Amino acid sequence: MMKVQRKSSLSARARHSAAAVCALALLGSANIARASDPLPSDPELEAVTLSAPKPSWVFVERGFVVPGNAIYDTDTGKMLGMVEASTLSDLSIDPAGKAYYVSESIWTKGWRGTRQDMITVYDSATLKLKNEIAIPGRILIGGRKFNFVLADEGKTAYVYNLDPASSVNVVDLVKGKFVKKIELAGCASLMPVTGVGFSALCSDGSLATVKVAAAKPEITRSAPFFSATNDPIFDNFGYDGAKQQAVFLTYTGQVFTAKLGATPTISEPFSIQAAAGVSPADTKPLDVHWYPGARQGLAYHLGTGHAYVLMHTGEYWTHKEPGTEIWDLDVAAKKVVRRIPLEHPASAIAITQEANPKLVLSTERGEDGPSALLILDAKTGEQKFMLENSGGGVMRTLEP
Amino acid sequence: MMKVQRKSSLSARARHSAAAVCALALLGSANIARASDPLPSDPELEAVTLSAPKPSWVFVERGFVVPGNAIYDTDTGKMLGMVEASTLSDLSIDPAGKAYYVSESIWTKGWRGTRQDMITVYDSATLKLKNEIAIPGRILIGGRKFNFVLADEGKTAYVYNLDPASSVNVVDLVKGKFVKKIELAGCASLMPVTGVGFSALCSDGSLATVKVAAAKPEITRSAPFFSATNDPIFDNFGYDGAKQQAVFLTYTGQVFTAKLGATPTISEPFSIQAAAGVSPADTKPLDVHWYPGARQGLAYHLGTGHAYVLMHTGEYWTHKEPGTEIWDLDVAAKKVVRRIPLEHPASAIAITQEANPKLVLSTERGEDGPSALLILDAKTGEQKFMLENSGGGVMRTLEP
Amino acid sequence: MKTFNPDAMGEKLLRRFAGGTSRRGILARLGLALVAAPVFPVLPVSRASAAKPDRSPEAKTTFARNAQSKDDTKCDYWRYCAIDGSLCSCCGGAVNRCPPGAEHSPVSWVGTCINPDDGRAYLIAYRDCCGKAYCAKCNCDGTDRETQLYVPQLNNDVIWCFGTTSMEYHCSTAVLVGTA
Amino acid sequence: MKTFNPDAMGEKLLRRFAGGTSRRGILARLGLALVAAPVFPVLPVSRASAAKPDRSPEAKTTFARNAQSKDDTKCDYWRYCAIDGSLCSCCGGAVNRCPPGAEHSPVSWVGTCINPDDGRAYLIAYRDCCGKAYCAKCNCDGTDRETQLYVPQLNNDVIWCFGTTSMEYHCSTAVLVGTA
Repeated sequence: MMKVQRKSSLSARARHSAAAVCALALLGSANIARASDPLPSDPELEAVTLSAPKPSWVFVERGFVVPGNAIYDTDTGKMLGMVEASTLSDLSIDPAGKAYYVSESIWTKGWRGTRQDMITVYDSATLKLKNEIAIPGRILIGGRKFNFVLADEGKTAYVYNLDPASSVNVVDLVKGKFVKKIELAGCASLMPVTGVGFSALCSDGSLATVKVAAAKPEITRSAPFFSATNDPIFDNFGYDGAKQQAVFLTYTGQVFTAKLGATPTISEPFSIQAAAGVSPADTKPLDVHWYPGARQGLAYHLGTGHAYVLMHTGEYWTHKEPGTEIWDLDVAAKKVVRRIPLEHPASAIAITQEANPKLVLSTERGEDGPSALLILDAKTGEQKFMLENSGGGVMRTLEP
Repeated sequence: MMKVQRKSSLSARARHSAAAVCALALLGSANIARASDPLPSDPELEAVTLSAPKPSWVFVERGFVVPGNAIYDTDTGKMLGMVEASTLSDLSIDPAGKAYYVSESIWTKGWRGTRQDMITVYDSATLKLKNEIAIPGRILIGGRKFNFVLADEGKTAYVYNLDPASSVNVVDLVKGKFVKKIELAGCASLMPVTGVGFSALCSDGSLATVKVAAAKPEITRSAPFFSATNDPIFDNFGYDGAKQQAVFLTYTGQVFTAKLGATPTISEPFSIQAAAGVSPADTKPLDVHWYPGARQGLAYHLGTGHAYVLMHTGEYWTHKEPGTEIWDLDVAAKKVVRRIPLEHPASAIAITQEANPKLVLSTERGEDGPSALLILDAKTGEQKFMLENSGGGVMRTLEP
Repeated sequence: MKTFNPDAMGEKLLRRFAGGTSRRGILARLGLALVAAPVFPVLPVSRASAAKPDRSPEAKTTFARNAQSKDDTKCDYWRYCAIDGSLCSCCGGAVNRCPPGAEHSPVSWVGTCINPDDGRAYLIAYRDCCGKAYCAKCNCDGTDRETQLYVPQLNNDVIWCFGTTSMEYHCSTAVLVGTA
Repeated sequence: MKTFNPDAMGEKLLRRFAGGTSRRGILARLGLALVAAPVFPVLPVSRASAAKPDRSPEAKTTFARNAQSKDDTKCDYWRYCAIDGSLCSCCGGAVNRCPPGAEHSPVSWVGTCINPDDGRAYLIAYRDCCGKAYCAKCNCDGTDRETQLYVPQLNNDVIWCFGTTSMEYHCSTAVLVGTA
């Protein structure tokens, strides 16, 4: 740990700059010595190393055909590196900052051969492979934030599986060992619950809570509070591990907050459209309203309790449509405090958990291609960077 | 063989059409019986099967990030299927029409693990995996026609390797076994030579010929006839296995013909530009000329001895530039008989070996994206199909 | 008036693709250990899921109002109201048939689409063709009545290649099962 | 006037990257069996290759005439006259340094590029960074004096990841070796 921390105290950018300064200095002295001297040979350099993950970083799943999680620093707009990953894998960030975990499925011969499911562990400083933890299986879907989640301060991982029975694999990350499989019929999207295990959303409209430690895991379900087929909750919702709270958003724009625990409590919903002073949406196809949507349509800032939601106009059942506006919702106040129009529609939104947060958007079309990364100041909506050819799928940021 | 031939006598398109007719018939009779009857359920259908490869088909390497060889019928403009393949693999077509061979390298864990080099054998009717023939290694490059070639009527395969020593792996396709490795220092791009083995182009400007059967393979070299560093021969050249002839084209547009054999003979070169009545090109960067170029810039029609060459204007060292014109060169007559201007620049060209051949071009920009497949009548230059989102790397056609 | 009933849909699908084989048989084919309930986990939707929303032909979605029945290589073909991925009909297969070398998944997600010719709602099984690399042609994403991961048989992002030799996703078909 | 001499380039590269280790050492590191001649196969160019064309600064290519020396994340940066692939400087690395987790190939293809500031020709080693998936950012393809597969050390399409733990291609660097 100490070693990693020391390495990480000098960030990649700083090293890079230091090297550049050094090279310039060499060049400078060479020029002083004799103006006509040729450029010196480059020194042999080790690969760049990184600091521990920072709140200003965003991890972008690059997509289905070019996998991997590209790391960008929202302070500089630069790509810092990439956490290697297979297609349809999921990333989690070690809260201690020492490792990145990738839950993935790899066949021994590309598209054929023997399937190997594992959690692959990378050192956060070198991004080198540290370990592979075999697991019995996992869902192949990608683009979801809650299929691979860490609990117990990063000591435990829950990996969702669908084969096509649904279950959760419990993994001890300290020992690097699969622990057990918990059947979880009809539920998905895992929220760690401190001292209990995890909760999940279910097809009967309830929230299931699973006590993991019990010899035979106990599953309890809340009363149904939403319709999984008529007005579903987006499975990329907002989750605050520290406060043990989740913010759920439905296709029509109903917002629920859930206080997690052994017996969770779920609030009455309110309409995000009503919170913005416009007409609440419904499920009738022929009506046109503002609707939430996109693949990752909600970014939740834990410090302020604001949810930033991608919204578009249209009819019902357009829940994958990219957003043309960001609505900044103060969840506790039930008030949309700002609407940020977007020049290019966005299919995913994330937020850095900084005191002055930045929004990161995967937009549908930049100047140069179909997918750019847009970095905005969350408070002002001001554009800080537009990174061409850098967009992708789900984006993750470091949480406190 | 008989079974495959019988299956293949009913092509995929014919089966598809037959099924469609059948479905319509069912629907028709239902309509007659009672107009208000709902549509019948679909029958359970096996996967489509294919006929043996036809001269009208083209096999398109899809590219670096989305591998596989897409099969298109140039008669219909339809995709027929795909021969599975890893990144940087090479395809060869069994001249007997029974199999497709893919020379490929696969790691056991995606980008890591144990490397496995093999020739993967697919049944040409079902496109199902038939066999894997392990080989000791192969070059990782892709986009080349002469790194994996079949000889002895499809009984033998030669696989080029660079590790970084260069060598050729000889494989017995009948027995499904690697036979031996032949060191081949400083040469590459393999042309099967009947009853001898193969020839290859060398960095000293010679043509090497390798007698494969000998206990210690004998390598002889022709006198140097081109400059490998100053005016290189494009390694995607023209080759006629039946006539044992190759057509070589250099960066400046010099055309050589080689009569292959134990002692090959190489013609005096002529300039393709002079053959078109324009000024011959040279190697001086500041001069502007018509130059040949692109990744697969020459398509050779065996029946007529015409070479179709992608040409562009520019300076020297622009040999990867896509072509803006196709020059139809009668090689024996040393005469460019037609110049076909292209609306979109093309990075690769292939030709079907039909009596009325069709040119297939991978163009840089279609309506919808960066890479479309253009199918032209080779005689008239008339556009037959423009297939969006279908272009790629090297293209191969069936040879007689 | 027809309403949406995932359980009935599931029963039809079972009849359609399980054929004569028992649920147990399918599970065995899928290589699953038979553990506890639910025995057939493709149908996790509880009968308790109460809401039966109006999904009649009268409540047509944007997709349904603009759908056509002539060209099954286009995203607006009526059966594709909830498809996600490459159309097998563009990849050497057909609307209900895998391209050469690909394998039809025995289970699938489903949709309810309205045929523009007769105005009826039909149950469509979006059976993935598996065991080949992504076809990447004619990519469509219909979202009529498409829901989230906790109702996987109505979610079109899941790779539905269960019980196939390889789980590599190639393309998707839209098999007509019957009236919804 | 400097002329192009692949053999001399090769010697420099050997000195540059082999360092104190012998040729034998490098070969061992590459995991190659030591078989017959040529002992170091990175240099298959025979000294017999006669032509010494004019590659002096006076005969500048289009690339060289338009090259800049300020921004190494752009394709027209002077060192990239014969690069092919993603620039490591756009991927978390630098012009001469691998991004985190990638491994520098000890051998490479080479180019001779002209620095616009001093007009000199320099030998550039395009050392691939390996062991990670394709970076796919800032893709460039310089072709000055780039030749074909039978001169592999002057061909920029070959995956130059020899002697690395994994041969997966991530991005390419442009390491300044010395004057050409």
